[in-house]
Amino acid sequence: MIERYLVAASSYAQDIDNLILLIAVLVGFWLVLCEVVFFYFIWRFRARDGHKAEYVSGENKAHKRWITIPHLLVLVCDVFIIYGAVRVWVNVKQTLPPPDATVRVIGQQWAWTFVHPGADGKLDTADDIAKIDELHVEVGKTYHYELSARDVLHSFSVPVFRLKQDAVPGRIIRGWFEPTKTGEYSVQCAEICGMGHGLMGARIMIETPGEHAAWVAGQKPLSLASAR
Amino acid sequence: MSEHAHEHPNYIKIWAVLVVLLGISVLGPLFGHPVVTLVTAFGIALVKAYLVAKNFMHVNVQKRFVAYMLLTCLVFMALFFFAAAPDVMKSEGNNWYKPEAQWQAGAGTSEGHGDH
Amino acid sequence: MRPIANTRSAAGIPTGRLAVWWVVASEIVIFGGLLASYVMHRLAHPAWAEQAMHTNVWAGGFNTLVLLTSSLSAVLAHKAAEEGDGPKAARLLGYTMLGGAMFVVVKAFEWTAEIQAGYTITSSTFWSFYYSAAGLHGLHVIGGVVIMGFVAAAARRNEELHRVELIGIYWHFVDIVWIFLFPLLYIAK
Amino acid sequence: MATADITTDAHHHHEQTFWSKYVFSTDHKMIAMQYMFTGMFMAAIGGFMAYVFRMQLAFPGMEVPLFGLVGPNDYNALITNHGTIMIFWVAMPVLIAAFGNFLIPLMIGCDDMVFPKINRLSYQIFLLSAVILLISLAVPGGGFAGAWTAYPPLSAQAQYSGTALGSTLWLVAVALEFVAFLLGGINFVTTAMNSRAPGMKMYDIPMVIWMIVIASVLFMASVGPLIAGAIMLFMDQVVGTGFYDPARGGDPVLWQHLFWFFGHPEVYVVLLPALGITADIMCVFARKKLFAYRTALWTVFGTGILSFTVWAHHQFVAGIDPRMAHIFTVTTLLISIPIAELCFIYIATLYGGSITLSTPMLWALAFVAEFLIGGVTGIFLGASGADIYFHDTYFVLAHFHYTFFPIAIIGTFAGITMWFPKMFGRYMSEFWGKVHFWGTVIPFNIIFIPLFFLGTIGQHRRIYDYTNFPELSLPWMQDLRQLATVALIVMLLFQFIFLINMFYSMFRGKKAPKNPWRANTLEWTTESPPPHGNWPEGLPEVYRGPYEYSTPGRDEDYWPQNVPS
Repeated sequence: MIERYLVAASSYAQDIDNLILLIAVLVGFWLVLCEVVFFYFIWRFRARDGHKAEYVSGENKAHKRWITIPHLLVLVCDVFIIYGAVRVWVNVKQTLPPPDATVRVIGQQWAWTFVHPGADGKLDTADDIAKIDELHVEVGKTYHYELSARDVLHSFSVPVFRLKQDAVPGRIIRGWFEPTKTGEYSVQCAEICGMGHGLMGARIMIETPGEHAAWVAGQKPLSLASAR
Repeated sequence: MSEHAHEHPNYIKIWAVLVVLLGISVLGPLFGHPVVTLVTAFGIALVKAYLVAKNFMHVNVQKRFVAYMLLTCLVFMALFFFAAAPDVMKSEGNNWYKPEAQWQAGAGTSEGHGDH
Repeated sequence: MRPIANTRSAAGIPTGRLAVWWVVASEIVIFGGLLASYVMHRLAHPAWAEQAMHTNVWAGGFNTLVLLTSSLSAVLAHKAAEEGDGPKAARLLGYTMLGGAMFVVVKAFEWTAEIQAGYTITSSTFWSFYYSAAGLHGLHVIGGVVIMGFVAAAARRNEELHRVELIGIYWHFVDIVWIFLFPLLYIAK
Repeated sequence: MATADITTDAHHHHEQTFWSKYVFSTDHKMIAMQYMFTGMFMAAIGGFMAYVFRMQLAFPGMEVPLFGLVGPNDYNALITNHGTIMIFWVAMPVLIAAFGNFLIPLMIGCDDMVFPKINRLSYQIFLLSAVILLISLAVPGGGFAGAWTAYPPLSAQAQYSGTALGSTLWLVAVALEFVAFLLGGINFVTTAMNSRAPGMKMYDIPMVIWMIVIASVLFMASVGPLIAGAIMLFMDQVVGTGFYDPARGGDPVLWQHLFWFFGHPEVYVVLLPALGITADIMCVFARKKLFAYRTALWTVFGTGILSFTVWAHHQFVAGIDPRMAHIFTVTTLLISIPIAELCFIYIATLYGGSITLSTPMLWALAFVAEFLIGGVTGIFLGASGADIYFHDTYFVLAHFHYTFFPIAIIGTFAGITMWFPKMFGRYMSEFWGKVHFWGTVIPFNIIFIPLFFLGTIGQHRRIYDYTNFPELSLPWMQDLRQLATVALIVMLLFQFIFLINMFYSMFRGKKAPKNPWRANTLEWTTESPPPHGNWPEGLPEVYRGPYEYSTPGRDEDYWPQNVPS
C-alpha cells in the first residue's frame, strides 16, 4: 500500500507495511459497516407523515445484543491488532540482532552528525568517519545505531526504513536496521527542534559492498576528538 | 446545615499521639539503619496522615464516595509513578542508558537505594 | 444573595463541603505529580543523600509540630462552631493562623541560613525540588491563613459558621502534605 | 430582556447597569455567553493562524495576504499557538465552560450555579489567560514556538528556542487557564451532584450533563501533574533550575509523562461534552429514546477511567523503555471498546426513529460520521508497531483533526444551533444554517483527506517548507497541499455566513416559543430566553427520564420531565 509511493528499503519495512495493512482492513471493515448502517438508518427512518417513531429502550437483552455482539467482535479484532503490533515492535525496537557494524547518530540544532566506523569496522578508533547530514551504509548488512542529542529533542526518522526514534539529550538509545535496497533516500528530523527544524534533513546512501568500500577508502579519517 | 451524627473524638489525645509519632520519625535515623529509617520516616508518615484524615478531616463520617474519590486520585498518582519511573528513575533500560547518570552513580555511593 | 441551588444537597453532603473535597482531590494530584517526580529523581540519584544532609531536621521537625498543633486548634474550632460558639471558633482559628504564620517565619529563617550557606535553588536539582515543593506548600499555607482570616472574622459575628469546618478540611490537607514532605526532604538521607 | 425584571420574594433586583449585567454578571447564562463569545473570538484567531501557515505550506516563501512573509520561527509560533488556542481557548471554554454553564443549571432545574461568584472569577481568570496568550504573540523574540506539547529542553531553555519571554508568557497563560477550569470544574461537578431538581435521580440526568460532569472530573484528576510540571518548567525557564536538564540530573522525558498524563484524558475532556450534545440532539430529532441509557452511562465511566491508563502511546518512539510500549498498546486498543460501544449505541438510537434533518441534527449526525473516521485512524497510532512509522507524520495530524474538528467545531455548532432559541429567544435561519453546514463539512474533508495521504507517504509534521526535502516536494504533492489550503480558505469564508446568521437572528430572527423542538428536558420548560433565576414561578420537579419520546399510549410524541404522570 505504502510501497507504491515510498520504497520499503529495510528488512522490517515490509512487516510494518503489512501491519498497517492488517489494521486498515480490520478498521476499514468496521468503518464502512458503521457508516453504511448509519446512513441507511438516516434514510430509512426519515420523518414521514403519519409515521410515529418506535419506542425502543434498548435495556432488555434482545435489544442489547445489537451492541454487545458487535463490541465483542471489535474486541476480537483488537486482539489481532495487538498481536501484530507487539510482534513488529519486539522485532524493530526491543530485540537487536547482532550487528555487522555500528554507526553513531548525533542530533543537534540543526544537523545530523553520522559517525561511521571506517575501515576497521569499530567506532572510537582513528579511522572513524564523521559526516554531517550524510549517512553511508552498505546494503544487506545489519547496523546498530547509537542515537544521542546534543541540545534538544530530535527524532531520527528514515521513512524508507519505516524507522523512527527520538533522540533525547542525556540518553544513548540503541536500535537497528538492515538496508535491503540501494539508493539515496531522505533522513528527517521528526521532532520539533527549534527554528531550523524545517531544514534538518539528511541523506542516507545505501551502497553495494563495492561502492561502500570505495567510499570508505576515499575518506580522510577524522581526529578522535570530534567523534565523541 | 447538616447535622453531624458523629461523636467528636478526643482531639487532644490524637494530637498527643501525632506528636509522639513525630518524635519517633525525627529520632529514627539516629539508629543509623536504613530499614529502620524507612519505617520511622514513611511508615509513620502514613500513620500520621491516616490519623489526620480520619479524625481531623472526618473522612470516615463522610459519604463513602469522598474516600473513594480521594483514593482514586492517589491510585492515579501511583499509576503515574510506576509508568514514568522506568524512564525517569532508571539510568538504563531496554536498549538505552543515560551516560551522565551512570557516571554519577559510579562516582557516588551505591547505598541509598530503597530509601522509599 | 445565594442561589437556591446552593442550598440543595442531592448528594447528601452540604455543597460547600462537597466543593472542598473536590478542591482537596485536585490538590492531591498537583502535589502527587510533584512528589512522584521528586521521588523518581531521588531514587535515581543516591548522591543526593549528601545534599539532603544539609537540610535542617530540627527546623523541619519543629515546623511539623507547629502544623500538627495548628491542625488541632482548627479541629477544635470546628467543634466550637458546631456547638454554635462563633467567638470561640474565631479565637481557635486565630491560634491556627498564628501557627501558620510561625511556620512561614521558621521557613524564612531556615531558607535564609541555607541560602547563605550556598544552597540555592539552582545549586542542584535536589535543592530545586526542595525549594519548589516546600515553596508550593508554603504558598498553600499563606493562602490558607488569608482565607482563614476572613472565615474567622465572620465566625466572630456568628456568621457562616459552616465555613469553619471547610477551611479546616483544607488546612488538614495542607498539614498532611507537610507530613509527607518532611520525611521526603529532611529525613531521607 | 424585560423578563429579567420579574422578581420573586427571594430575589430583589436593583437596576442593572451595563457593567453589572454583561461584564460582572454572576448569572450562569451570562457567564456562558462570555465564555462562548471569547471562545469564538479565539477561534477566529486560531483559524486565521491556520490560514497563514497553510498558505505558507501551499505557496512556500510567498507573502501571505494580511500577514506578510512567514519566517521559520513565525511558522513554528503559528502552529504552536494554533494548537494551544484551539484546544485550551476554543474547545475547552465553548464545549465545557459555555455549554456547561448554560445547560447544567437549566437542565437539572435550579436557578444558578452553586457558587456564582467563583463562576465569575473563573471566567475572569480565563479572560486574563487569553489576554496574556495574545500578548505573548507580540513580545520581542516572538511567540512560543516549541509546539503545543512544549517538550523541554526546547521549551525550557531560551538559548535553544530564542523565545525567552514568549515561552514564559505562554506557560503562564496555560497555567492560568487551568486554574480557571479547575474553579469552573468544581462548580460544575458540585452543582450537578447537589442541586438537581427534586425527583431527578441518577438515571434521569440528561446525557449532556453527565458528559460535562465526567469531563470536569477527568480534567480535575488529570491536570494536577501537569500543573506540577508547569511549575517545574517555569522554574527552568525563569529561575534557571535543571528539572528537565539531563546535564544537571533532570530528565526531559519526565515532562512528556506529566504532559500526556493530562494530555490524553484531555482528549476525552473535550470529546465527552460533544458526545453528550450529540446524544441529546439525536434523541430529540429522531423522536427516540437513547438506546440503552444505562449501558451508555457506564460505558462513559469506563472510558473515563481507561483514559488515565493510555497516555504513553504518545511517547512510543520518544525514548521511553520499549517494554512499556506493550502495556500502553493493550490499554489503548482496549479503549476502542467503550468508544465503539458508544458509537453502536448512537447508531442504534436512530433505529426506528422519525428523523428530521434540521440544522442541529445535521451537525449531530455529521459529528458521528466524521468522528468515526478520527476514531478508527487512532488504532493505527495506538498500535506500537505501526506508530513507529506514523508517529509525527501528517497521518497523526489528520487523525487528531478528524477527532478535534468534529468535537470542537461540529459539536459546538450542533450545540449552538440546538440551544440558540433558548439562549436568545429567536430562531436561526434554517436555510443559511444548512448552507453553512455543507460549506463547513465538505471543505473539512477536502482539507484533511489529502493530509492523511501525505502523512501515509512520509510527510512529517511542523516543517515550514517542504522544498528542503526533495522526496516531499514533488509537484503532485504540492498540488495536494494547495488543494487542502484552498479548501481551508473556503471553509473559513463560510464561517462568515454563520456569524451573519447568528447576529442577525439574535436581533431579527423569528421569535421562538418555550419549547420549539418539542423536547423533554427541563430547559425547554421555561421562557426563551430564561430570566434571571431561570424559573420565576418556582423551580421544576422531575418525574421521569429525559428521553421519553414516542412513548406508547400517549398522543404526543414527547413527555417532558416535569409533567406529573
